[in-house]
Amino acid sequence: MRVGVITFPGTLDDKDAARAITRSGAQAVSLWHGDADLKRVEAVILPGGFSYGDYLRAGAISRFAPVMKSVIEAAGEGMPVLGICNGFQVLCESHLLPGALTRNSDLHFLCRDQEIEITSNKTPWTRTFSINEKIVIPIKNGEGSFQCDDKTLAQLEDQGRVIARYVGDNPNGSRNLIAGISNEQGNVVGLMPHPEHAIDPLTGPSGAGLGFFTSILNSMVK
Amino acid sequence: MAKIVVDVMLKPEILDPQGDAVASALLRLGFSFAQSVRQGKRFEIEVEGEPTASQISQVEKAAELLLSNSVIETYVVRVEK
Amino acid sequence: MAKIVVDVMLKPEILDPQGDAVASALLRLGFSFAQSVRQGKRFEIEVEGEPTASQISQVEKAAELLLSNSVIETYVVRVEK
Amino acid sequence: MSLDTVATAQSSPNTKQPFAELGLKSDEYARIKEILGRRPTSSELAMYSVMWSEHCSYKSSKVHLRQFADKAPESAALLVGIGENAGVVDVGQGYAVTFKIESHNHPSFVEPYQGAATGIGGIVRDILTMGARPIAVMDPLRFGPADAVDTRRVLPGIVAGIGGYGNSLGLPNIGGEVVFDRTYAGNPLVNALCVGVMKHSDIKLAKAAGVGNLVVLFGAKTGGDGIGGVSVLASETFGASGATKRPSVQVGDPFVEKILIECSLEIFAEDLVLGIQDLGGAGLSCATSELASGGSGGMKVALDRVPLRDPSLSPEEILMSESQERMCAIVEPGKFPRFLQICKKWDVSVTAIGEVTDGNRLEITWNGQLIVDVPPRTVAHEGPVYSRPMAQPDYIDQVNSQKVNIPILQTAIEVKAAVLKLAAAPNLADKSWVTSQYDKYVQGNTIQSHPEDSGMVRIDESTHLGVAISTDANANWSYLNPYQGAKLALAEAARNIATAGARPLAVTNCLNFGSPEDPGVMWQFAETVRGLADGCLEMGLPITGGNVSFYNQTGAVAILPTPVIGVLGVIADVRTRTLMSFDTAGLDLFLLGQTDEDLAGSEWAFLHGERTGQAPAADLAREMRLIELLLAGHAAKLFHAAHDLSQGGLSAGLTEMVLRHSVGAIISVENVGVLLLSESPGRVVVALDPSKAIDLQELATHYSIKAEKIGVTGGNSLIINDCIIDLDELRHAHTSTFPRLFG
Ligand SMILES: Nc1ncnc2c1ncn2[C@@H]1O[C@H](COP(=O)(O)OP(=O)(O)O)[C@@H](O)[C@H]1O
Ligand SMILES: [Mg+2]
Repeated sequence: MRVGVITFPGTLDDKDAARAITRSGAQAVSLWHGDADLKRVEAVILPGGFSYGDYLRAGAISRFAPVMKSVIEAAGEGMPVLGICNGFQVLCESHLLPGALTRNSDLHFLCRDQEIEITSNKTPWTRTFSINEKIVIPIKNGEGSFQCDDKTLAQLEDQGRVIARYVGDNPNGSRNLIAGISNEQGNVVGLMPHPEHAIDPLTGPSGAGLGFFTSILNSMVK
Repeated sequence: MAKIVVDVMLKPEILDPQGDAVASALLRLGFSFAQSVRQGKRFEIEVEGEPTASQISQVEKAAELLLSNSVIETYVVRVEK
Repeated sequence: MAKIVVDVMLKPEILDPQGDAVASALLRLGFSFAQSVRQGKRFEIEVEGEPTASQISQVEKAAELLLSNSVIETYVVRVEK
Repeated sequence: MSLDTVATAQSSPNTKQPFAELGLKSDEYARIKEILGRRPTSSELAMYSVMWSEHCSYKSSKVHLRQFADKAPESAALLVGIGENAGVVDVGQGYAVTFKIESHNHPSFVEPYQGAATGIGGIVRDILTMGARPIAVMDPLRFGPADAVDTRRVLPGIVAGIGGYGNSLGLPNIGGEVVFDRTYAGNPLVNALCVGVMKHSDIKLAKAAGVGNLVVLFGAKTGGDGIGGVSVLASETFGASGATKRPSVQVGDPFVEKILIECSLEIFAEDLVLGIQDLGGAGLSCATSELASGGSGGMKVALDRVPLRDPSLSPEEILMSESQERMCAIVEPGKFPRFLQICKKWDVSVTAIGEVTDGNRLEITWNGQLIVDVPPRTVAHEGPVYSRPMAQPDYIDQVNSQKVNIPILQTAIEVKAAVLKLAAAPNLADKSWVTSQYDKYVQGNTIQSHPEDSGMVRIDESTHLGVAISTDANANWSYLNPYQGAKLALAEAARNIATAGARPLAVTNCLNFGSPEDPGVMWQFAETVRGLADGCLEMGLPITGGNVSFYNQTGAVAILPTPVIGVLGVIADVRTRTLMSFDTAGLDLFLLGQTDEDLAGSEWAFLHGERTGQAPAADLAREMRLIELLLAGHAAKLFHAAHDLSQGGLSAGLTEMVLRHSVGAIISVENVGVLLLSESPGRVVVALDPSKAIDLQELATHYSIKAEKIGVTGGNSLIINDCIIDLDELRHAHTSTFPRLFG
């Protein structure tokens, strides 16, 4: 299975995402922001980092990259898309996901090991988790506070589209402790914490993040 | 050269931790004038000569598309001397 | 309630990577109006009733002390309706 | 202002020039005239003044730093030594590692965020310039008193700046230091370390060779940043000469630097450059003169081709500008088209500004007119050298002869109070408030970082080869005895590597001192260098590079002598590393090393306002035996955990160990007061399975290191004899200091 990883100028965690894909048994394919060609991938990851320096708003400039046109199209046709951290921000700015990610409530960049609870395993990215499973993976961002209006929030909750929540104290002020959400179809997922940094206890707080990558493999390989 | 200014502010219902932090810092410094503080962005765009109507409508478009995020922000465009 | 606005901008000689990034993004999107873009901060301060002269001079002080960094920024205080 | 060309200079020999305002002494100015056989043009004067400044020429330190070469131990690992942008060491399997520390002290006081940010930016470019991919950063920091009002401005700004820049570059932050002392109040220290990795064949040097090859400038445009900033440190302020205002601080653009890194690495991978130099202090003056003198000497540059951010800049200012995020490369004309393509891909601006010539002069023109015509070596390497007067300051005898007058603990109540007080002391308290603002996970190779003894990164995923680095300084000891202080810092850094199971391999350093024009400071500096050079010889560790930062003082008050020593080590398999603490009960705790009554310069003395007595004498032979013991124990899989003891002694060491994984310990010792508080060097606490105690004893005997069982692990408290401290209470003391002080 071919999973694409997009590199925008300023993307940082593309190699980590590719490593995680490879570890899960799939093939990682590099995609370049300036190239609209998705190279026959079956799923796409928008990794973390500071694309365009996070200038203006995180994700605001990357959203207009040529590759995003293809991603938006493919997402509409059901291709699984995962945005991690900065990738989540790009997905929100692209309106593939509702809401926005704003400045952390304490105004500091925060890097720590974070417990999250998987609250939906209906998406192709969370399939291998059991519902309410708790895992510890890194969080690291300065603009990770998920905000949206009340109506959107109610919708997300009612439709079971909150896919992960922070456990314990709120690390960044996100509404309803939201760590990740999906679109209505469930194929597009945004996640603030970093599963690609938790694929091996040697280099991360756990190996549990690998579940996101094996999920996508399991969803595609029937 | 003239200047077109775009002010972008968070919508009132969106949490503004920066504004709140400023408000409490003001109090700590003994300044009591503020009922509330909101922090937004100000873009100063230099254009050649007097801004034309079409230029301003272009800026409006850019403000809508790029400079602000309508999910959380509002914007105002104006010409400044 | 009235509003006092403080605009804080980087001094012209200070590099503004953010403004530059916005300027190039505008160009990539086909907007050609901007000779240059500078990005600054806008503080909206709500005060009780009409702002008094003493309040405004307090805000000036706060702008100097807290809202701006005189090493790299300048500020302007004004009352807005 | 009219253009001051070489021709004008020849025809107007008596024009008055502001050499003194530029920080040059009259004899230095006279020497420039002698070198050139005429007065310098204003552009030449700008170049010489900035390159002959203390910061660039090392004119006060050179005579001392020579010892690093003279006393250098034999080292097969050293591939590139002192003198290049950074030293390079062989770490095996075809890999080479380069690392270096630099200071960005003064700018960080003026504008903490940007000062610290550009400090990271500068050291990262140094590492990149060697041909390496930067893989991690560290940040040894010093501040004024923790509760001082200005520290609340300076510390959060500096921390945010280091995070803001380093995080955006995708470099994990794997360690550093945060230390407070009133002498740093008007002069915080921001030292930044970067480490990079490459294959042996990828090493790049700063040299311009091959007639006709192009001099290529790429990266950010040139603005008026930091003009005169370098030489101003050593002199009065530089008069504003330009038409528009010049910025007083440099602003960094980490996004541009990230792009520049990726673009450069792609260019290196295709072997498109012959020589390369980053633009740091002294900007183009430095890059052109160093590249030229690193090669055959001839270079022509058309300065008007330099892309400008501020079109009003004069040629003098362009030569001195310290705008960030720029690089200068030497490229064969045939390879330039491909070079351009890669820059285009990354959206990096690039301009050929000159070429290598067959002469031995550096010639710079401005719109066709010759404004600089100099032998480049005289600018880059043949600056003035001073043997500044030095004298042992009076305080030394005074403080050395005084006793350390502090309470020594006896009762359980006193023990508990002291342990809690040390746990909460700003110098020893939990630094998560700082370190959680740094990305430690990016790149996916971080094996350990704060709060472990050293930072460790994997450099090969298939073989598990890794490197470990620690930076250390003990300014209290350096104050009492700079010679011993340097050796002790070196030993501590090496020990912090060895506790993890890595073998120390090479040393970098950043020497932070007051004014070299003060004979007392100069003596501290000379003693430090002598100590470090002797120490490195004794330990067989080569110094690969470093940095000297003088003029760190507020008014007449110099900072404590602060030599920050970084030691890099290698570990063949990172999966085997020893962690700093235990996560299970029932282990034996052993104290390795001898504890004497070393309270002088200790944290306990500091907390009682005492800086008297005599620093311990470093016993580096013993330190090396301890290191060998640690490595042998690691190889034999003896240790469950190993933790170095330093500031705060056994009290702080135990605190850090029990809190790390929330497993307590029961300690039973004699002479508890001294044992807890003393900071005798060369000590490590190890945890091991009781069945392995015998093996440890054997090793200890073999290496002649004292090993004494001091307790066992387990429970929810730290119990020291009859004193019981609940872990929650200890944690609260340890973790609440920074949030309380900094929000
Ligand atoms: N400024 C900093 N940046 C990154 N890490 C830091 C910083 N300050 C302290 N640390 C880390 O916190 C841990 C504890 O610091 P410290 O008490 O100074 O340790 P030690 O005494 O062993 O040198 C170490 O891992 C150190 O690297
Ligand atoms: Mg240590």
